[in-house]
Amino acid sequence: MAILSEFYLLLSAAVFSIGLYGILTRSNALVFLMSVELMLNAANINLVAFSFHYGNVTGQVFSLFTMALAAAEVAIGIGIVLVLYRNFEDIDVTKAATMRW
Amino acid sequence: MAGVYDFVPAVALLPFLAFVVSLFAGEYMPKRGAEAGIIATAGSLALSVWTLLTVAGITGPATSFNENLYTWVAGGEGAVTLNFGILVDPLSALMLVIVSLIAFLVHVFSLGYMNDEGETGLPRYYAGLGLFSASMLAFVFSNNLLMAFMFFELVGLCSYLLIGFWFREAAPPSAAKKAFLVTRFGDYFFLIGVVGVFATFGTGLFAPVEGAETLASFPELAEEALAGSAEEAGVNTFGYDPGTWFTILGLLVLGGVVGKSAQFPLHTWLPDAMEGPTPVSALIHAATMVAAGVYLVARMYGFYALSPTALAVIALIGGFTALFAATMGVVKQELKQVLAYSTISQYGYMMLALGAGGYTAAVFHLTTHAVFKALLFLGAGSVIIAMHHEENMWTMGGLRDRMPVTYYTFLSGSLALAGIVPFAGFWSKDEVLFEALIHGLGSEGAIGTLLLVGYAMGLVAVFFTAFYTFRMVFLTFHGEPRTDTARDPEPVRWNVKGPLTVLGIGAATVGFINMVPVAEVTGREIDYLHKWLAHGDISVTTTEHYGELLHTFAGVDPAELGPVAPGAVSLVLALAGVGAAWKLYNVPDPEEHTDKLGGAKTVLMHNYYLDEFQVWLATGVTVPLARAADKFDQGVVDGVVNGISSVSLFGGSRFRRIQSGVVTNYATLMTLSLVLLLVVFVVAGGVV
Amino acid sequence: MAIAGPVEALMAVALVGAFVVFLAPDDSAGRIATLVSLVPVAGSLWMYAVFDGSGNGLLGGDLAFESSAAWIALGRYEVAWHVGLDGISLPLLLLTTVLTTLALVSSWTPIDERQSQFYGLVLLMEASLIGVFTALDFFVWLVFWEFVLIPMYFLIGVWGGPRRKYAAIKFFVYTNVATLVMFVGFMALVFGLGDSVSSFDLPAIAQALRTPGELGTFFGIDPGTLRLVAFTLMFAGFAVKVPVFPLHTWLPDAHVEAPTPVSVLLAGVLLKMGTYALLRFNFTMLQETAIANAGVIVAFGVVSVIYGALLALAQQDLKRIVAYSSISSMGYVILGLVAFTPYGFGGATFQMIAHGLISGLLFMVVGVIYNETHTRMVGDISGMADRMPWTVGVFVAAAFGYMGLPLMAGFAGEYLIFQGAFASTVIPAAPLVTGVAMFGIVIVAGYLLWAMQRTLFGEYRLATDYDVSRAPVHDVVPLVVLLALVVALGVQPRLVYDMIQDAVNPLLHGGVLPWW
Amino acid sequence: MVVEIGGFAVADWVTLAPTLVLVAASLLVFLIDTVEPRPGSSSNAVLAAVTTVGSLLAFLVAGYLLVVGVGQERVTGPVSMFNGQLVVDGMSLFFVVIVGSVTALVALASYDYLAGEAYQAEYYALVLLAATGMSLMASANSLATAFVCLELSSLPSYALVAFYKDNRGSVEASLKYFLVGALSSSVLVYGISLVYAASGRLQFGAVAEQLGARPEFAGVLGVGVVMVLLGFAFKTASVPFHFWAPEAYEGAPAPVSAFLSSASKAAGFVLAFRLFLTAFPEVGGLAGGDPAVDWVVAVQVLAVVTMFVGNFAAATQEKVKRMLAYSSVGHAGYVLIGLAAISAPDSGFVLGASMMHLLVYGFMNTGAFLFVALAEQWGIGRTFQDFNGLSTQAPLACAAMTVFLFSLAGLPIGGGFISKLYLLAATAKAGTWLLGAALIVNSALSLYYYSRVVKAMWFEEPDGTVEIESYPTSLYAAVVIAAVATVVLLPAFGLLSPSAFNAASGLF
Amino acid sequence: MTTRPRLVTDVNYRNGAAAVALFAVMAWTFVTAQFPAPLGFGEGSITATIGYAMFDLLEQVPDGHGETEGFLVAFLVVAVVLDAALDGAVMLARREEDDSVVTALADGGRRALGAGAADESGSDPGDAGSGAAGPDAGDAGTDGGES
Repeated sequence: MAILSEFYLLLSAAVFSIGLYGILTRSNALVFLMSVELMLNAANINLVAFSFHYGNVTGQVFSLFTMALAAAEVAIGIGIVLVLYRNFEDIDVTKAATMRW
Repeated sequence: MAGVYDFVPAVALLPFLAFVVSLFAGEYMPKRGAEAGIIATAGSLALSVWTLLTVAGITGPATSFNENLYTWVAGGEGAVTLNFGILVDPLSALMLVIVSLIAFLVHVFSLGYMNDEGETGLPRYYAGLGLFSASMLAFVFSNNLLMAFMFFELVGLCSYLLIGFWFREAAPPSAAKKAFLVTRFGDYFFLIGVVGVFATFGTGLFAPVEGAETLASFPELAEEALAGSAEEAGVNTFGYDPGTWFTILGLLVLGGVVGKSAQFPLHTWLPDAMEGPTPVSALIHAATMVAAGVYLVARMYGFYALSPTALAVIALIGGFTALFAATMGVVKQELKQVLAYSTISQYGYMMLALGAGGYTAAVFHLTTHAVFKALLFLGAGSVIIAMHHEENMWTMGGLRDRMPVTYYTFLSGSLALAGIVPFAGFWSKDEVLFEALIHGLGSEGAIGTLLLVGYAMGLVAVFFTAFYTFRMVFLTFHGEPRTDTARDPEPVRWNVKGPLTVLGIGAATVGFINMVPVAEVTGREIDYLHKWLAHGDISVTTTEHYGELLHTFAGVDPAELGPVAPGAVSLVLALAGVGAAWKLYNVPDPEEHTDKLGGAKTVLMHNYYLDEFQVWLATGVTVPLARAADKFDQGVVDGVVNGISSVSLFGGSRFRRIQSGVVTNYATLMTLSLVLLLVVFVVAGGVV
Repeated sequence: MAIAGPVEALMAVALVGAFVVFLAPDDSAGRIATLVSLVPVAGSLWMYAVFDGSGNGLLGGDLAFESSAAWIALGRYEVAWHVGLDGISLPLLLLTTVLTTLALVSSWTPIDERQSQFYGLVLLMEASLIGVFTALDFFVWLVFWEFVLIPMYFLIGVWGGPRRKYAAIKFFVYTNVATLVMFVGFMALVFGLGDSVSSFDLPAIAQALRTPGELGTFFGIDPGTLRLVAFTLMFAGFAVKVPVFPLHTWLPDAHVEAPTPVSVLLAGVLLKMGTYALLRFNFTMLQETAIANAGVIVAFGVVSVIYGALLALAQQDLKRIVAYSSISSMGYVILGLVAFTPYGFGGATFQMIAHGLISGLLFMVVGVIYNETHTRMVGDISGMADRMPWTVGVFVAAAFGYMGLPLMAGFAGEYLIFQGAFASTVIPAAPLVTGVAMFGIVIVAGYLLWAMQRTLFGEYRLATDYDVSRAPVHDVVPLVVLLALVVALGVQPRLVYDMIQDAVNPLLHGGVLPWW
Repeated sequence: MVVEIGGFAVADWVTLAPTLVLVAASLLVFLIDTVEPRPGSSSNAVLAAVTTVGSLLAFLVAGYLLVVGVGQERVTGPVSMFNGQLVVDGMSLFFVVIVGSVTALVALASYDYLAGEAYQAEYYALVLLAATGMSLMASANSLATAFVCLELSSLPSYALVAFYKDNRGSVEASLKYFLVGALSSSVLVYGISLVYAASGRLQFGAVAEQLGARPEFAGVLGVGVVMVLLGFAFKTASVPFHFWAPEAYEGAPAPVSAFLSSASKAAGFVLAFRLFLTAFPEVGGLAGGDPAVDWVVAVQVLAVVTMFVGNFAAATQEKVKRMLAYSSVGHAGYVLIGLAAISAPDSGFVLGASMMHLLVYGFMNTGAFLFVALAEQWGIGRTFQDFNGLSTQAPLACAAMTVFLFSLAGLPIGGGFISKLYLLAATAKAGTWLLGAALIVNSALSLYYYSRVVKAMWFEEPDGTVEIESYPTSLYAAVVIAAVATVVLLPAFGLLSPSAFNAASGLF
Repeated sequence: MTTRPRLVTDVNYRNGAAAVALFAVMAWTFVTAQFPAPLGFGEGSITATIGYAMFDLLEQVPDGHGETEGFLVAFLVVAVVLDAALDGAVMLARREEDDSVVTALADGGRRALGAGAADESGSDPGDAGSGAAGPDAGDAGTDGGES
C-alpha cells in the first residue's frame, strides 16, 4: 500500500515552509544557507515522490541535479559570507543594509 | 470705357502713397512729409470732383459705377466670394468730394499748426494723416460690407495713431487707447453683422453689380425675402422670421455705427480724443471717422429701410444723443471739448434723420456739418496757436480784434452750427427736424410715436446747441482779454487763414444746395440735393426707391405738412439760445454761471458718469474677472498639473521606502506576495 | 514616385547643417546656421513656385514632391517612408523655413553662450518640423512629431530664463504624455480597421476610416464607440500641443522662460503642429464623431478663446501676455475646424499661418525690446517709443495685426473662421456661438492696447540699469520681413489661400458627410 | 540530426555555435590565467580581447544564423536536439544576439574599468560563463535544462557583483543578490517540482501535452506555475522578486550592472516566454476557453505593479546608478507586456514588441550603465548633482548618455522610441487598456527622471571642483558604440523587427 | 565568553508568520487535490536508468520506467556550473595581504564631498530629501521597522 501522493506534497510543503521560516526569522547568514538547503530538499521530496507516482525516473534524475546545484550555490554562498565577514566583521545579514530606498 | 472710374481707386491710393512716402522719406523733405500729403489730397480732390461731375452728367451722360475689382478670398463652392470693389453713385461721389476737400484743407492747415510750431515726429504725423484719408476714401467707395468694414477698422487704427500722436505725454496714449477700444467694442457687433450678412445673403454688395451675370445686392435680396419667401431668394435666415433676422443684423451693424459715430452710449471716446492735434480732430469730426458711421447707415439704407424696429432705434439713439450731448456741451470749459460734444450732438441729428426716413436730410446735414465743423475745429486750432496751446476758454476773451479772420470765419461756422438762417446748418438741421416731424406724424403705430419722441428731443437740443455755441464764441472772442496771452496772441499765417477762409465761405453758402423751405415757398426747384439723391443710374440706392421701401416695409410715411412753420419753430429756439448766451456771456467780464446749476453741473461735468461707468466696466469688472481667471488658472488648472507631479514624486519617495535595505524584509515581502498570488490565482481561482 | 525628392533634400540640409554647426566655433555659428537655413527657405519657395499638387493629400489628392520607400515591418503592418505635400502642408512648410531663418537671425543678439549648440539645435528642430508637415506615414510623422521635443527641451532648458528647468521639464513631460495618449487612440483605430489596412500610411487609413463599414468591432467596442474613444484620446493628445483649455498650462511657462527666438518658433510653428494634426487626424478621419460632438468641441474652442484672452488681460509680463493670447488665437482654429464649412477649414488653416507669423513677430519684437532693456515686465518700462522708434513702430503694427486689423493676415484668418463658423450647420446655435467667440477680438484689443500704452508710450522710464539705444539692424530686419509677410497675406490671402482651399474642399465631400 | 545552414548540411549541434564560442572563450581565459597566474597589464589586454572577441563572435555567429534562417519556419523550423532538451529557433538566436552584443560591450568597457584590479582572469571567465548560461537559457526546452542554465548564469553573477571584495557596497550587493537569488531558485525549483507533480514531465512540450486544457490537478499546478513565474521574476528583476536589483546594480562594478541589467534580464525573459508559451499555453487559456491557471492575468498584475514600483522609486532617487537600477525594474514591467498581452489574436505582434524592446534595451541600458562606469572612473561621484555641468568637460560622452536616456524614455532619438510605441501598440492590439494606461503614466514619469540626468549634465553650471583628466579609450569606445547602435536602431529597426516577429510567431 | 550555542533571542516571529501563511495556503491546496494511486516503477534498475538518463541513452531505459527524459545537456551544464562556482568561490575566498582597506563604492569615491550633496534640494522636487539619504547615514539601525 503506497502512501498517497498528497501526503508527500504536504511533507514537502512543511519542509519548504520550515526552511522559509528559518530565512525569515534568522539573521545569521549560515543559517540562511542551511534554510535554503531545506527548501531545495523540499523540492527533491516532491521530485522523488512524483517520480514514483508517474513511474518515470525523470524526477529522480532531476533531484540529483538539484543537489549538485545546491552544492555549487553553497560554494558561492560561503565565499560571499567570507567577504561579508571581512567587510562587516559580522555575518548578520541584516547588518549589511547600507544601500536602501 | 477708360473714364474717370478707372481712376477712382487712385482717390484712395494717392493718400496711401503719401503715407508711404511721408513715413519713409518724410525725414528728408523740407516740410517733413506734408508735401506728399498735400499733393496727394489735392489729387484726390481733383479726381473726386471729376467723379462728381461725371456722376452728375456734366461731363457727359449721368452714370454710376459698381464693379468688383479684386478678389480677396475665393472660397470655392458653397462659400461666398469676398471681393474688393468700387461703388460710385451720387452718395459716394458727394462724400468723396467732402472727404478729400476736408483732408486737403487739414493738410494745409497742419503746415501752420504743426510745422510752424516746431513739432517733432512730423513724418509720422503726415503718414498718419495720409493713411487716415486713404482709409476713409476707400471706405467711402467700398461696394460691399466686408470691404467697408475693413477700411472702417483702418480708420480706427489711424485715429489711434493720430490721437496718440503726442505719445510722450500721459493723456494722449490713454485717449487713443480709449478711442480704439470703445469703437472696437462697437465694431465687434459690426463684424458679427458683416459675417451674418454674408452668411445670410451670400453677398455683401450694397448695390447690384451688372456684368455677364448680375450680382444681386443684399438689400435687394432682403427685400425679395420679405416680399416672397426666404428660400426663393436664397437667403438663410437661421430659423428666424426674415423680418426679425434682418432687424437683428441691422442692429448688429449699427453697433459699429454707434461706436464710430460716437452715439450714445459709445460716445465717451470722442471728447477724450481731443488730446490729439487739432487738425486731426477736425479731420476725425468733420469728414472721416465719425462721419463713417452715419455714412455707413446711409450706404446700406436700403437694408435699414426694411426694418421699422431698426429705424426706430436709430432715430431714438440719434435724438437722444443730440439732446444728451448738447446738455453736456453747455458746461465745458475747453474750446475743443465744447466742439466735441457738439459733434456728438450733430451726428445724433443725422441719425435721427436716417431713422426717421429723412435720408436726404441726413446726407445734407452730413455735408454741411463736414464744412462747418471742420471750420470750427480749424478755427479753434487757430485760436490755440494764438493762445500757445491753451484751450480753456476762461483764459481767453477779446480775441475778436486781434485775429479778425479767425473770428469772422469762426462766427460763420458758429452761426451754421447754431442753425441761424441763412447759414448752412440752418437749412440742414431744419430739414432733419422737418423730416422727423412729418414722418412721425405720417406713420402709423409705434414707429410714428417714437419718431415724434426723437423729434421732440432734437427740437429741445436746438436751443442748447445755439446756447453753447455762442457761449463759446462770446467767451473766446468777446469781452475783455482775461490773460496776458489773450492780450497778445501769436499771429497765424496764410496756411491757417487760407483754409479758414475757404471753409468760412462754405459754411455760409453750402446750405443753398438744398433750400427746401425756399423751394416750397417760391415753388422753384432749387432743392438740388434732393434731385441729386433721388435719381441715379443704380436705382436701388436712390431716395425714390428708399421711399418705396419705407412705405412698403417699414410703414414710414410722410405727413402733408409745409416746411416753413416747423422751420420757424426751430429758428426761434435757436435764436433764443443765442440770446440767452448773449445775455449771460457777451459782457466784458463774464462769470461762470454754470455754478447756478448746482448738482446738475456736477453731473454734466462728469458727463452723466458714463465714463466712470465704462471705466468701472473695464477695471471694476473685467480686470477682477481676469485676475480671478488667472488665479483659477494658476491655482486650479496648473495646480492640478503640478499636483499630479508632486503627488507622483511624493508617492515615489514613500514607495521606495519599501526597499528597506534589510534582506530579511525582502524575503518576507517576497513570501507575502507569493501567498497573495497563490490566494488570488489558485485558491480563489483567478481575478475574475 | 521618386525615392528621394526635394523634401528629403530640405531635411538633409537642415540635418547636416545642424551637425556642421555643432562643430563650428561659437563666433561664427550664428552666421553659418543662418546661411544654411537659407537653403530650405529657397527650396520651399521653389516648391511653392512649382507646386502642382491638387486636392487633399490624405483623401486621394495629387501630392507634390511625393516619395516613398519601405522602412519597417511591425508585425504585418508596414511602416514606409512616405512624404509629400498638398495645399495644407506647403504653406506650413513655408512658415517653418521662413520663421526658422528669421528666428536664427534674431538670435544673434540675445544668444551669447554655447552658440554652436544653440544654432545646431534650432536647425535640428527645423529638420524635424519639416518632417512633421510633410510626413504621410503615421510612424514617420510620429518620429518627427516627438523628435521636435528634444531640441526644444534643450533650447528652453539651457538658454532659458530663471525658471527654465521647471518650464523645460513641464513642457517635455506634458507633451510627451499627450503623444502617448494620442498614439493609443490612433492605434485602436488602426487595429479596429482590421484587415482593411496593412500599413500606417495615413492616406490609406484616412480613406478606410471614411468608408462606412470599414471600421469593425474591436474587443467588444462597437465602431461608433471606438471612434468616440479614439477621437477623445487623439483630441486630448493634440489639444495639449495646440493648446486648448484646460491643457494649456505648460505654454505660458515655456514661453516665458524660453529665449525669444525659441518662443518665436514655439508659438509660430510648434503650436501649429497641434492644429495641423487635429485637422489631419480628427477632422479628416473621424468626421462623423466630430460632427456628433461638435457642441462639446466648439465649447473647448470658445472657452479657450475667451479664457485665454482673459488670462492675457491679467498678466504683467509681455511674453506671458502673448503666450496667453496664443491660447486665445488658437481657440479660433478649433472653432473653424469644427464648423465643417469651406471657410471653416480654410480659415483655420490660414489662421495657423497667420498666427504663426504674427505671434512670431510679436515675440520677436518683445525680444528686441528685452535685448535692450533686460526686462519684460509692463511696470518696469515706459515710453520706449522715445528710444526705439522703429522697433516700437513694428510693435504697434504687430499688436494691431494680432488684434485682427484688416489687411493684415490675422484678420483674414479670423474673418474666414468667423464666416465659416457662423453658417455652420454642425455647430449648435452657430451664430450665437460664433458671436461669443468673436468677443475675443475686443479683449485682445484691451490687453494689447493697455500693454502698449504702459510700455511704449508716456514718459521714458526704465527700471533696469541698461542703456537703451536703437536696436541693431539685424534685429530689426526679421521684424520688417515678417511684417511685410503679414501685410502681404492680409492684402492678398490668396497667395496661399487658394491652395489651402483646394486641399480642404475634399474634406467636405464624400465619406460620411451628408452634403456639401 | 542534420540541419542546413546557408546551403551546407551540418550536424544539429553546430547551431549551438554561439554558445560553444562563449564556452571556448571562457576556457581560453582559464588557460591564459593558468599560464600567467598574476597577470600584468599586457595579459589583461589579452584577456579583455579574448572576451570581447569571443562574445562578439558569438554575437556575429548568432546574427548570421538568424539571418540565414536557421531554426525558423522559412528554412528548417525549430532545431530540436538532445532529445528535446534544447531547441534552437529564431527566438533563441535572437536572444543570443542580445546577450552577445551586451557581453562584447561590457568586456570592451571592462578593460579600462578594471585597470589595476586583481582577479581579472576570474572576472572575464565569470562573465563568459554567465553569458554561456544566458545563451543556453535561450535554447532551454526542458525545466531541468532551464533550471541548470539559469543557475549557470546566476552563480557567476553573484561572484561578479562581489568583485570588489574589499568594498562594502559591492559585498553587500552581492550578499543581497545571492540571498534573494537562493530563495528565488528554491522557489523556482519547488515550483518545477510541483509542475512535475502535476504533469510527470519536465520538457516543455511534453508538459503541455500532459496537462491539456483541463489538467487534473489544477491546484497543485497553479501553485507550481505561480512559483515558477516568481522564479523568473527574480531573473528578470520583476516585482515582487526585484528587491535584489537596486542594490545589486548599485553596488556592483558598473559594467557588471550593465551586464546583469541587460543580458541577464533578457535571458530570463526568453526563458519565461518559451516556458509559458510552450508548456502552459492551454492551461493559461491561450487556446481558448477558460484558463485553468490564469497566469496571463497574473503576469498582467505583475507587469503593472513592476512598472509602477520601478518607475516611482526611480523618480526620487539621488544617485544616477540607483535610478538606472530602478528604471531597469520598470523596463522589466514594460517587457512583461509581451506575456501579459499575449491573449491577443496576433500574439506575434505583441511578443515581437517585447523582444525588440529587449534588443534595443540591450544597447541603451548597457550604454547608460557604461557611462556611469565612466563617471566612476573619473571619480566625480554618483548623485545627480555630481553630474552638473559635465557636458562642458565631456560633451561626447554626455551626448551619448543623452541618447541613452532619451531612448530609454522613448523619444525618437534611438530605437527605444519605436520599441516602446510598439509595446504601447501591442497593448492596444490586445485591448488591455489598463496596461496601456500604466505604460503611459510610467513612461511620462520616466521621462521626468531620465531628463533629470540630462538636466544635470547640460543645464546646470559645473560646480568647478572636478577636473576630468583621463578619457579611457575602451570605455569611451564602448559608450560610443552603444550610442551609435542605439541611434542606428531607429532607422534600422525594420531590419530586425521581422526577425523578432517571426521568431515570436514561431512559438505558437 | 565560551562559544557554545546559545538560545537565539532575536528571532523575528512576525516575519515568520509569512512562512506559516504560505504553508497554510499550500497545505490547503495540496490536501484538496485528489491524486490517484501512484503508478510505481516497473521492472528494471532505477540506478541504471538514472545513468542512462544522464547520458541520453534513452533507448536503454526499461519500459517500466515510463517516459524518462534525457539529461545530457543538464549534465554538461552542471559541469560548467561547478567550474564557475569554483572559480567564483576561490576568487571571493582568497585572502589578500592587506585586506584591512575597506572602501564604500556606494559613495563613488567622494566621501569627503558627500556632505555637500544638498545643494539644490529646494529647487527640484525630485531631489527632495537628498540631504537625508546619505549612503552611510542610516547604518546604525534606524531602518528596522520598514516593511
